[in-house]
Amino acid sequence: MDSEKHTSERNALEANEISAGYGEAQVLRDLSFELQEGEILSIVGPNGAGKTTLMRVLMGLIGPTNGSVRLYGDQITDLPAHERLGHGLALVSEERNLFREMSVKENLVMGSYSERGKNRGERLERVFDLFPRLEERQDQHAGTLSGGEAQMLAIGRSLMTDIRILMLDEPSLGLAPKLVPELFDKIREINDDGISIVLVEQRAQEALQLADSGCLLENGAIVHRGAAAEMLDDEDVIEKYLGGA
Amino acid sequence: MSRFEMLERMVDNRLFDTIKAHQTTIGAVVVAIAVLIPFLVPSALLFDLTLVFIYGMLAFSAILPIGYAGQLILAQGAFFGVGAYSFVKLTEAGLPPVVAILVATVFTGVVAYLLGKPATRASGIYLGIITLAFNELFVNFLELFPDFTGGSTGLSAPSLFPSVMTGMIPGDVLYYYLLLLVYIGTVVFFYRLLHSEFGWALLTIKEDPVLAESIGIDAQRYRLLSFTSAGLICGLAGGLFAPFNGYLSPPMFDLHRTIDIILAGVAGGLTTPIGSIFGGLIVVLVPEVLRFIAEIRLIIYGVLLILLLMYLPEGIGGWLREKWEQ
Amino acid sequence: MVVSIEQLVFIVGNGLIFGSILALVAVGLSLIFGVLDVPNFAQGEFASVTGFVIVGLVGLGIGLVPSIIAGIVFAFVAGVAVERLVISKFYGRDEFLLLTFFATFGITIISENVLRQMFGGFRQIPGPDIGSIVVAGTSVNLLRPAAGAIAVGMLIGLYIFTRYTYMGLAMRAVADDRRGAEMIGVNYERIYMLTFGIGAVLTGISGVLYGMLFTLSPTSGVALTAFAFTIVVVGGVGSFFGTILASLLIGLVDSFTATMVGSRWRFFAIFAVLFIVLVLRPEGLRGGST
Amino acid sequence: MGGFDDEYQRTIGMPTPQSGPLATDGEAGLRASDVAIAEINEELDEEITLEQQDGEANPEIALGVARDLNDEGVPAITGTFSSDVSMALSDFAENEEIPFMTAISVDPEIVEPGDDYTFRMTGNTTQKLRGMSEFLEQEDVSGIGVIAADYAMGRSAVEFMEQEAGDYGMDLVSDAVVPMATDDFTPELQGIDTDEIDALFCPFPGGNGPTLVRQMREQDIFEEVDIVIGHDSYGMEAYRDALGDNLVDMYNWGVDLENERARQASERMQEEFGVRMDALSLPNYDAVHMLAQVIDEQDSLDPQSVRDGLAEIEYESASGWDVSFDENGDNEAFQMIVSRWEQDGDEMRNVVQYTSDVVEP
Amino acid sequence: MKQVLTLENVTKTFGGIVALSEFEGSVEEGEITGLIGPNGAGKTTLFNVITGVLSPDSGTVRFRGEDVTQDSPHRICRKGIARTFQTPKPIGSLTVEKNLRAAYRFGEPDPAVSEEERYQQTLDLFDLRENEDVRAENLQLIEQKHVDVGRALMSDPALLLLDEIMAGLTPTEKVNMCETIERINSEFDISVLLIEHDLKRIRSISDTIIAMNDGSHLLTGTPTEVLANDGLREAYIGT
Ligand SMILES: Nc1ncnc2c1ncn2[C@@H]1O[C@H](COP(=O)(O)OP(=O)(O)OP(=O)(O)O)[C@@H](O)[C@H]1O
Ligand SMILES: Nc1ncnc2c1ncn2[C@@H]1O[C@H](COP(=O)(O)OP(=O)(O)OP(=O)(O)O)[C@@H](O)[C@H]1O
Ligand SMILES: [Mg+2]
Ligand SMILES: [Mg+2]
Repeated sequence: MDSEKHTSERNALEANEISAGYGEAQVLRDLSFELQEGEILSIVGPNGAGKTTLMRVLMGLIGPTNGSVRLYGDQITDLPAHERLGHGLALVSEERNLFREMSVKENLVMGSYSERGKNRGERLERVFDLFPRLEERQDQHAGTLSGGEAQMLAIGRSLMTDIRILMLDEPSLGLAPKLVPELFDKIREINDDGISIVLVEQRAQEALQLADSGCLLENGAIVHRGAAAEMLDDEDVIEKYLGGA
Repeated sequence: MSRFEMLERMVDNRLFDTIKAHQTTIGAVVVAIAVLIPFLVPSALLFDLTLVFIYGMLAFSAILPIGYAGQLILAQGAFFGVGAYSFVKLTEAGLPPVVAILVATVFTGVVAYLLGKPATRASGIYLGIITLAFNELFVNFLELFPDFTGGSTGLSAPSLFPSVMTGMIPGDVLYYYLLLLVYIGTVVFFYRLLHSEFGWALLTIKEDPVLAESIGIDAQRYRLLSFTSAGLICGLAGGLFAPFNGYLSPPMFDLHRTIDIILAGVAGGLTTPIGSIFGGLIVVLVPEVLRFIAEIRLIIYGVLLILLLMYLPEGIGGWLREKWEQ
Repeated sequence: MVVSIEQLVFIVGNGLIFGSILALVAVGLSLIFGVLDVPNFAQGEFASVTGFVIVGLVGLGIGLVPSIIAGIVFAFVAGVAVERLVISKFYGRDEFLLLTFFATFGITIISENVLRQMFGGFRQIPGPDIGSIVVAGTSVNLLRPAAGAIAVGMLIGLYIFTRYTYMGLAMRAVADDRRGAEMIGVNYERIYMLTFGIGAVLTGISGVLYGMLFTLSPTSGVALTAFAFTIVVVGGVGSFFGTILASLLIGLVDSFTATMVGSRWRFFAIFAVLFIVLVLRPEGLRGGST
Repeated sequence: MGGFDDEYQRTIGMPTPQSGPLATDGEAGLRASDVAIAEINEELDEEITLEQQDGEANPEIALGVARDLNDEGVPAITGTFSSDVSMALSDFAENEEIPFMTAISVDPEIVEPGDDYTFRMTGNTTQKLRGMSEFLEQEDVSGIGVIAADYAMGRSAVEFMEQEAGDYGMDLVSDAVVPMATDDFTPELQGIDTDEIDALFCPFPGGNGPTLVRQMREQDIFEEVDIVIGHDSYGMEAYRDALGDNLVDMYNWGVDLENERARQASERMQEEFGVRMDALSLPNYDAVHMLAQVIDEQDSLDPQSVRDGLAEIEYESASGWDVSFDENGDNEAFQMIVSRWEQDGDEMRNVVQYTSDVVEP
Repeated sequence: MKQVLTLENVTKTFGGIVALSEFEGSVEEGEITGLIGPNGAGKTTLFNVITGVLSPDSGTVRFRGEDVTQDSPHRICRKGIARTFQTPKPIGSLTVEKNLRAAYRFGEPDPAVSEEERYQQTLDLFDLRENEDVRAENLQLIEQKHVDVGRALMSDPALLLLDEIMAGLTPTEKVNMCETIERINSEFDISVLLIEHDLKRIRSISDTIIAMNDGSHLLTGTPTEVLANDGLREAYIGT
């Protein structure tokens, strides 16, 4: 792989004409999506556009009513979530989905479940490095963490295993201002290791600055897709989503 | 959608359209049937139909705490028994039957209140097991003090109506009308109660007690209220059941009864007060219909119970409401 | 009431043995409740069904040991079947707790009556004759302490399993947050099945011991379930040691009441204990802590 | 009030457990009544039928069945069931004015003073306990212990011994009442002082009785106590295993299975159903016989005339005692029969040891 | 100026963890006060202590001069403190209308304003008219947040506590939310205490900011003062 700019033409993740929703309510409409190997893709869009729903479909937490999902070219539409992880796809969900009755440490240990603890010590260290707060609180029940601490743990847990694609749904939610640039740096670092990243963020500006390409989701459909830098200059995007900047 | 489902839907829709179109006629027919039934059916069936009303009332002791307040109470059988036994004891002490029913109701309410006071601090499965334990203790108590309670042999209960009345109109017909009226009263009362802010408070507590408190709802007080109401309604039903049935014994108030009562609530729909009549019908008539297969009857009953839970999650009342709203 | 030394030895011994058998039922229940949130009213049925399967096989002339093995395998299969055929239909539904409580109650009715049809009434598993000893004046069948020891051994094994193996951790993780577990690669369906299977096996083993020491009847299952619920709640849901502690406590209370007050008061005493504990501590003896 | 249908049937109604915990006992009773009715019909011009429905040993269900039967116009009801069911059916009988006969329920409360429609062909608790005590007196028993199940007979036994043991020259040394579902009797058994007790009395109906017997065997009680006596359920199949080959001094009360009629009935039942009569089924055979006899003899199927016929009846039962009813409906000609378990080749048999004087209610 | 809320020496520990340590602080009547601090500083815990959800190990909470430390949450609500939660909590099974009306009926609002009047005002303020009959669980995040604040408003509080009400909103939505909060503050005369990690927003909306760290009070002042503080920059804002 090219070490300078590691985005290649190959699609790491790809969705074709996906429709999905909850019960009667349709959220995603014939949405197509692709993530190139090695890139950071930032998805922005208003509340309720369907960003989280898209993440869930990609991870296999809900099934699409229509369309297909491919991972490195392989059809995975019907693959359950736990098997997708085995193929290198991981998600930090909006709800965090922590194991509330287990300690912080146990949560992290469970993060390495799919590899049954390979390189566990090393990875723990990496997470504690990023979030020293978690090291201080490793014996506390995850359910009693503060909002921001819980967010740190959710991110930390996803870093406990070897993956190829990391999807982050609003990872900066609830984090103190000081931590946000640190988190974004870390995301950059992870990406430098060759991991492709999907980043859903309300901090659109910062996210787009970090990303290689961007994607604007509105009303369950992608209305704009392009280089991140380009989108940062787009008047329309600025006005709508970057708060007039 | 399978062809079968499509067909089913068509039938459903037509059926409900027809029903809607002739609402008043159908309503009148139902009322007429309800009034005339005593003259149309044999006495064993009339007895069962009267029992349906009792279960219809009892269903509210599941609907209110479980369906609305999210309190898993498993002591309805015992409350029912407290009402029934106190009716007998009170009439033995010389109270006129009608007064005895009222006193028995209040007494059951007091028992429920006293139990609820500590018990409602617990929730979920803990509350379930505390109340289940109370139910067992009650049955145990009946068996342990046979001199007072008749023990496992049971007690006979006096009739509610003086023989002058039963001389003119048969007792079972009187009971039928009495319970029909009481049942209608119960439904109206609870329908209104549950659609007032009382019902909202219970639903909020069920969802999140902290949230409820934060908008000014005294969660503990409402929990206790709902618990006590369950006791009251069971007590009233028990007070009416004793003279109607004429006989009481401990196993009639054990966990199986409790389950039947809650089942009446579940089958009717835990959040649809009007469903209670269907709950009563199912709980009373299904075992009756199955009687002909003696040996395997209970096995079939178990299977039906599971299927009902699987395929009618909202109960019959919920299912009807859904169709109606479509 | 004066308790002599002999009586005390008898009470404690009997109580601990009964308590450890109960612990197997209770831990099975607690495991299933903890992981799946199913208040499994059919838990005790795994004991009676396993016991009766063994009675049946022995009756067919099959040796005791193969029968026991077959019985335990049967328990596992029964557990998995219950999860697949019944419980799995309720996942994600409102009122899950209530619905599964009732559905498992339905299973109890079925199992009780199938056993009655097949075996009639009261049966005993012919335990191996490993002799007896005289303790404090009464002769004690050695099978009793042996059963207690087996129960304790199983429990320790389970504890190690849930604390220190990834599979065990995964069970706890699924219990906490199914989606979270899925996202880190846990096949939750398999965990659910396995949990039910293991829960059933633990309780099945208690059925073997129970059937050798006492008498199996189609209603033994319900009685064990009632004990187990009491224990789990007194011990605090999800608390392993709380459950064990409560089992022994209930065993002792039971034994004490039966010996000193009279068997009629057993249930009364046990439910009274439950009642008192919960009124004082609504979350159980060790509520909150694990 | 009469039935819904005013036509009365030539049918005896039987709400009897066919499911639920007493299904096994109920079934034995049903077979006995089948044998009885077949026997009767061989001699009648017009058949009498049985309408057997499942009453589940549950008073409520049994009452539902009784209501149905009443609606169908049966002129009389009988069956095998526990005391609580009999209690409920007796109330029903008095209210609906339909004769009801219990074959085996012993609770005195079932037949209340002034009852017109309730009949009991066996003895009540006191009658049975008096009869048994006569036997124990004759055997020179001085110390007696009781381990009783928690039901009418069990509780009455303790009460009776507390009050009247002295009248029969006995001393109540120890007593315990245990719930029916008990399956560990070691707490009770370890409390028994075998040195002081000559006879141990165990009123324990079906259920876990065999477990009690087995655990008594394990504790060598049979070797140390002269007489162990159980109640009529001890004649059942289930006890044979439990008793094993340790039969020393094991007695039970109940019926006389050795007389000619009982033997014949038992053989017929063996032929048709593969089981023998026992102390719970034989009285039911008698009850059906009595009702059929009355129905056939009266010229009307009206419940009232069946009742009148029963009130007058003088019947010699296969169970071993005579039957005639006092004004309440209790059997004033009851005699207690005590048998002993004996090994007879491969078989075990109940051999009558003692028949008491007539014990009035 | 009067203090609507005063916290004296409030300490709260969980086992060995000190979440609040002798916290001191106050909210001036009529103001919008911002509450900031690093993750785990104890902000949410503080809200829980004020509203009676948690009772402090020691210290006093005064509301309009009255000691409310030992009061239960529903009493505190009726006395005039309303709140929202860090994750929105609509009463899912009730419609928006019932969500709002319930708060009026269970609270102790000023009888001068009728339920209907208050209800109409709230609908308008949060643009909820279209959703009146929608069950709250079916709303989108932003709408749920509106219901949450609207509900708090319906109980007619003197003090409104908002926990990260703007988290997860788009920049535009945040601006709108800020405007709404300001209107609540000025038009309804309600003091506001608000937790927020978005410095831009908190700077523009707050009259006063309280900064806390590790469970203790760090400093109070105008937004400019506080946000310029070196200690706070070090612990919270970064460079
Ligand atoms: N579990 C669910 N059940 C029902 N509807 C849901 C569920 N989750 C989301 N929705 C609805 O689906 C639509 C899309 O929601 P989604 O969470 O995907 O949007 P989003 O773009 O992630 O928004 P946000 O920026 O608020 O996170 C919304 O209308 C939402 O109300
Ligand atoms: N029940 C509890 N048991 C143990 N520690 C707890 C408990 N509740 C809160 N804590 C700890 O107390 C500290 C304060 O938590 P709090 O939720 O108040 O933080 P916060 O300031 O709101 O943080 P954030 O900005 O991340 O939401 C945190 O470190 C948290 O882990
Ligand atoms: Mg989202
Ligand atoms: Mg917080």
